[in-house]
Amino acid sequence: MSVAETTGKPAGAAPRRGIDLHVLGPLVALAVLVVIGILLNPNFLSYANITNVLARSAFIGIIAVGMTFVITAGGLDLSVGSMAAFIAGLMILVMNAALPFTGVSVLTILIGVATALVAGLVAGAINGLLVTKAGIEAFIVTLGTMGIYRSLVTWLADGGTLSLDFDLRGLYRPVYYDGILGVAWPIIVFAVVALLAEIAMRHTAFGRHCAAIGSNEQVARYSAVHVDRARTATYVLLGLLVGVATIMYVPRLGSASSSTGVLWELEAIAAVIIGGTMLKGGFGRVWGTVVGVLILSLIGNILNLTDLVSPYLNGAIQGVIIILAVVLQRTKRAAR
Amino acid sequence: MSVAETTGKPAGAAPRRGIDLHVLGPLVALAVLVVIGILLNPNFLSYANITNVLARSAFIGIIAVGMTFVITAGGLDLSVGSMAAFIAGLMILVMNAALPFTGVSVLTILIGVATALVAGLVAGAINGLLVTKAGIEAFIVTLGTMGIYRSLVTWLADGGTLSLDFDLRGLYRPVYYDGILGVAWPIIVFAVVALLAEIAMRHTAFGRHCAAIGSNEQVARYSAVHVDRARTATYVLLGLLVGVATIMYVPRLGSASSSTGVLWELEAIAAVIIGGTMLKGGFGRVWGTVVGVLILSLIGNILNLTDLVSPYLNGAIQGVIIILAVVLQRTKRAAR
Amino acid sequence: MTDAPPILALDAVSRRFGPVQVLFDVDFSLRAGEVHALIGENGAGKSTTMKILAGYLEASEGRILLDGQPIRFASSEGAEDAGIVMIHQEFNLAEQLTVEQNVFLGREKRKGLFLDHRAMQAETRVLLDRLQCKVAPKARVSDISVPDKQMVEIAKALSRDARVLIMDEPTAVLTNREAEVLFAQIERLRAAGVAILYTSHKLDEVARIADRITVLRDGHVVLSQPADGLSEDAMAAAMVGREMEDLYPAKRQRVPGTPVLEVENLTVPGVVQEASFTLAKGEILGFAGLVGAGRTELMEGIVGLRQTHGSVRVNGQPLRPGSVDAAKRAGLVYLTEDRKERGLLLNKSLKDNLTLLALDKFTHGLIDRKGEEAALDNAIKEFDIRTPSRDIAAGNLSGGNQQKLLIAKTMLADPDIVIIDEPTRGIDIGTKQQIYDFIHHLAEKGHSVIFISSEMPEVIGLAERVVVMRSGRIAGELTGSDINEQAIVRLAMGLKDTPTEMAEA
Amino acid sequence: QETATIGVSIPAATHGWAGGMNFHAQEAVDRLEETYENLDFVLTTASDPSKQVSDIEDMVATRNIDALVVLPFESEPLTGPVARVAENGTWVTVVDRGLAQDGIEDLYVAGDNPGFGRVSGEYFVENMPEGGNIVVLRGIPTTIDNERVEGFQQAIEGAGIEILAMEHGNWNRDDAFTVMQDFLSKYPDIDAVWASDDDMAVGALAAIEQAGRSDEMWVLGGAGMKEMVQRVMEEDEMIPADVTYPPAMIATAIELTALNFVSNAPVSGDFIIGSVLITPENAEDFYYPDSPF
Ligand SMILES: Nc1ncnc2c1ncn2[C@@H]1O[C@H](COP(=O)(O)OP(=O)(O)OP(=O)(O)O)[C@@H](O)[C@H]1O
Ligand SMILES: Nc1ncnc2c1ncn2[C@@H]1O[C@H](COP(=O)(O)OP(=O)(O)OP(=O)(O)O)[C@@H](O)[C@H]1O
Ligand SMILES: [Mg+2]
Ligand SMILES: [Mg+2]
Repeated sequence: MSVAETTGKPAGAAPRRGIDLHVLGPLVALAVLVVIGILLNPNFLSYANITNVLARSAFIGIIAVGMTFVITAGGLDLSVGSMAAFIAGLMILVMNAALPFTGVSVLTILIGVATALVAGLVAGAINGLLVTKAGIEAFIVTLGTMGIYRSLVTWLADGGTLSLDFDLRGLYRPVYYDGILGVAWPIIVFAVVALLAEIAMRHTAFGRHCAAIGSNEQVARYSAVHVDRARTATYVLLGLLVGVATIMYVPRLGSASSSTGVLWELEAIAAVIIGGTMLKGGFGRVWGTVVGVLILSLIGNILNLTDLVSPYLNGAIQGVIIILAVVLQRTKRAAR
Repeated sequence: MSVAETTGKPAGAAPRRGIDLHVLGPLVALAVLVVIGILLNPNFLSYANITNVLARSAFIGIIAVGMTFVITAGGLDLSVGSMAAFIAGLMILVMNAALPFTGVSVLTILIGVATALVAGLVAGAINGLLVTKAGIEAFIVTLGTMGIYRSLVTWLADGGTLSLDFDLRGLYRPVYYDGILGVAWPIIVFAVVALLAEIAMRHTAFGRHCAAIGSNEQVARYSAVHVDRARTATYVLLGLLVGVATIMYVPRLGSASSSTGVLWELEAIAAVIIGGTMLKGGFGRVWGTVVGVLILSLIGNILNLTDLVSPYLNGAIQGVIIILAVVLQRTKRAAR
Repeated sequence: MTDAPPILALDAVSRRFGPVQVLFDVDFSLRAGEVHALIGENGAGKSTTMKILAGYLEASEGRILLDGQPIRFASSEGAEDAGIVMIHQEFNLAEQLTVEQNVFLGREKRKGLFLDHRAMQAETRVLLDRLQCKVAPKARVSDISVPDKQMVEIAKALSRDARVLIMDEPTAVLTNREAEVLFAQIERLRAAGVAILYTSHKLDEVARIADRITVLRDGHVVLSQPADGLSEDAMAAAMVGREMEDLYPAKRQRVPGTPVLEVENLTVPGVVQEASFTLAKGEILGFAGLVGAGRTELMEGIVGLRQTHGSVRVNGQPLRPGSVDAAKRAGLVYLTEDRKERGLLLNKSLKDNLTLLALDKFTHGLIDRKGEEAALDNAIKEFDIRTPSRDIAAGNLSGGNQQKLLIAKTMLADPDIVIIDEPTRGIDIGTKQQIYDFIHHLAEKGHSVIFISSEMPEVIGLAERVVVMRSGRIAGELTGSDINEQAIVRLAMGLKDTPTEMAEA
Repeated sequence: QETATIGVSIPAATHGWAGGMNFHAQEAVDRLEETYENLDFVLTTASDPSKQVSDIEDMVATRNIDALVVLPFESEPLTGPVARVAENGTWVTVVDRGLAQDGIEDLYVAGDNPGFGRVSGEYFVENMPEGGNIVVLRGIPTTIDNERVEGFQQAIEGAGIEILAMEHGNWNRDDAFTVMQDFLSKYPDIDAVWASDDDMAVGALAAIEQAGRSDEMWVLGGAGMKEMVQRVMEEDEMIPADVTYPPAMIATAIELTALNFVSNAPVSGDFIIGSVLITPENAEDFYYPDSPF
């Protein structure tokens, strides 16, 4: 095989260089946004603002990390926003109910935490089993459960808002607002989740199997991959992470209602795709998702920090930037 | 030398039966719903109720028919709901603006109709070109334009509601509420659109090309199909049909606001998938989509026929039925 | 005829993929009424040359001449308009569409605005009949067999009135009978003045139908001359760059070992009925039969890829049905015949593909990437996988090299028992020899092999014992000197006067 | 006695106030059904105007309603369909958001949105005699939100109060929290916040507390959520007052409508429930501990 060195124009696919630029895409978009932020408002880089943006990103971020696995394995989950609302409501109900027995104690909060994790796990398993065992399209399954959880939380709250007991809130509050060494807990949790997930995606058999299933399910099956098990696991993992996100969410305002988590699913999916994961499955990138989440949060933050545009048009600016962020990425790739 | 002579196997005969049962799936689900409706309320089959259900299915129905082509060709469009709101707003603004010159006349309404069609066409073309020429994932493009149109209509309406001039409304109103031979116009338009689309899908090269592109873009390209052109055409067609749906929608409510058409995209996509079209593309069925739309409308209607469940739980029932409707379909197929 | 001016020609064409050059100053010409065969090792650049001729790829340098005029095809459409049609090595059919829809894709017949279904159905029927292919025009392509897909592909090419027909290994998945049908069509087209470019790794075919032969080696044209006077051996030597010795390793004389795989009354609903056989340690067991005899399905049933009734025992232990992983743990793996749909992740790297089946061997909590890289080095060396770079996607390997990668992937699981289904499809003659040697050595080392092939000489040359299947049942078994073409064909076709030696075997 | 069917059509509980309104509607329906055997109710909730029109069509076509109590999602789109119901001779009660055309309804029970904004604005003028900097959290972009904000702006005109910025918090706690966090980053000097709804006030308060700027500013919410009323009652310095916009008006409307069918005294006309300022002095009168809102 003679592989000659050439200096001529690249005539076709050169994965190496192409991928490098493709990788840079989301990072460049993020950097551009940061520069814009700095130019528009000197407070943009302040400790408080950065903490705010990162901490706020944590919920969607943790969920989007889980979504990365589901999408990589060729699935989709529209129910996460409703699921988060439902779990938050359930968690509050359980903690309020436990209060007379366990008092305003860490135990009560641990009961709530356990509830959230178990509920997330179960909800994820339901989605996963309906997709794999009943063989229904993920879009339909999760559209269905999306409606179900949204209804359930409305029903639990009697149409109103479920609020955590005031004293308990005081005890639980630091989980969102405090941290160690000046880094807020949600940021720490988000970082840890993202790190573990990045490792799971790139350095474990599970991550490989997800990509294989999303790339060609048949080939995965012939390669002794437990397709149904792995696919179900992605939904369970996502459910669990929705639970984790909820654990960070509830201490923030101490309440849940039918308007909690509305459209989180779209935001999470958008973050995943902006990060370079393919919607058709087969290729996923956790750190890309993290960048995607930050891009989305920053857009909102920057729009709030300036008054250049009518607030009515915020959504339009947001839409334009989302498209541009991806154009940037794709153009870079095309230019290889 | 290899072994000669193949055994005379009837290749391709087997799928027949499987497909037949698969075909029945959505119809069975629809029939079950109709029976439930009849049992719950004797007025279910009344002329008025049937007209109501069919006429109000028309908007989503017309859009879902267009969506069938987009999805069959491997695309997706999340922007249709916002697009409908924007076009409705624009149409009202244009008609109100034309009023001083053209008066309360059919001409004014025709100007509005033309506006809607042109706007739909342009909006569809924008989506289509961003997907094909800029090579951005359809999910991101249309998520972006979804935000943009939603914002634009809010901005056009200054945060409130855009209302059609009262007198003009009187003239335009029959387009939704009247009909010929007792069949309301929206039903007629929906039927005509569905019929033409069914023919386009099954009996024209365009329909075949959509399926081929969705099935395997590379193959379509190699077979001299104008892939980009056909794919753009699906978005343009969808945009145009959103325009048509809006033309039927405006006389119903005579106004547009930022809450117009919210979540229509999900409903349209769900109808398409319930009807048996595959989300991954490659296979589309227009009549299935029509059945899917009717199923979704009937669920809402039936829930209003009874007060067995708390209205808070409507969404849950809806979710369960959507999943069940598809389970029915899948089980039938598995049983072949 | 050979003196006619060329219809289509390449003039000093080079082609690079990124920094890697795969074609070097290739000159090539096609004349009307001539069958021109292009042969070479896997990865020599045959498919690339063909794609450049048919307008699917652009040349990096050099000119393409159509009727003597330089031309640049904007796309394959331009080439098709010029009457150049190509049958791809890899299937080029939309799986969810029907046969008829595929045949007419992009060139639908219309009656007014609408499609003329009846005319298209009828014409498809005629085309398929001409190819003696029995599939229904309305059958979905995903539901038909691999050979039938190839016939549909050929029908599609025939339906376009071509001046130039380019065929990339059309017979790799065809049986002899089907190949004969194809040759008859080629004959007809040649007589009609069509220029035909043909490639195949079956050199006997090439010798039979080619008027002119060009040999590519590592992207260079090393030989181009009329077919007369070029023997198969000479072709092989020109391709490989050395003389070829015996294709098959010497048969081993050995006492059968203990049974390692016992299959009893295994039924795969709808395709295989009550199959029973055993495989001994260190044995190479051939499986022969007509296409559609159910060999593939039986093996897929054994390893847990299909629902089955009956029992499978490995080393005396019953095997858990329905689990490929359980089979793998028991030391039993299956190498699929369908590398594209079931074997490889075409858009994933070589490394990811290589280790997918045996990933647990590289996983100690985390995946050992260094170990994977080393395994890839090894596989590239051991199986002679020719790749321009280690980082390309598997789908960018040449067809034959994909097959080698698939074999390497299966072997990496280090199975005691390996079932190999049609391993030499699309493999060049030199590599075939390497694969035979490899299988031979496996058996020597005490592994057991089931070898399925529709190439009868392969089965005869390699196997110590041959099981023949016919319409989903095991028709008989042959050993030692009874293994010959006639005996296999008789069993495979169910002829009554089965040789009596059979009963004793 | 003949059975009468009363249809109630309201927007779904997509934010706190609507949730409270849903609760009161459900509660009134349950209570009246229990009390009066001859009354039958159909309660539907709609997530958009189009769905609400469909709900009303269904009530007419399949449930033969004798009266309709409707809280329009939006005025304009509901005007035509409700007018058609009225034309059939069905009793129509319109709640909160007036229809675009006068004289359709028999009974009108409503809050006063411009008044809500005005009362809020007046409170600011009164409590910021030297003027100052404020930020405003608006609701979901709708006519209601516009009316409130316009009323507010008119009330503070010329008082030297500068609105640094207005953003939509969408009557949502989370959105308000986010917007307020960013306002706090952007403006070092904020004297007060008008969150045009108590849900948003909850979010804004959390953000202010987090920034440690509780002593710099106070927050005026609105609608009379029980937690807020309680804090006013407890003389919380950050919540010096609240402005009512009672979700219970739906219950009033349903009850008044029901009276038509159970008594001989039909009640028609307009009932405007003005927005009142809740201060520590009168807070007790507005505190309903059992309501979800
Ligand atoms: N898209 C691509 N990107 C990178 N390398 C490629 C690409 N396509 C082909 N190649 C490389 O070009 C070389 C020639 O491939 P080609 O498919 O022409 O071989 P071939 O002669 O047809 O072999 P075979 O007999 O195995 O089909 C191979 O090394 C292959 O890996
Ligand atoms: N990919 C496929 N999809 C659907 N049916 C298939 C497929 N492959 C094979 N079949 C069908 O299964 C039956 C037997 O398969 P197959 O031809 O693979 O048998 P075989 O004995 O393994 O023959 P060979 O391996 O020589 O081709 C045939 O009727 C064939 O049409
Ligand atoms: Mg090749
Ligand atoms: Mg086979």
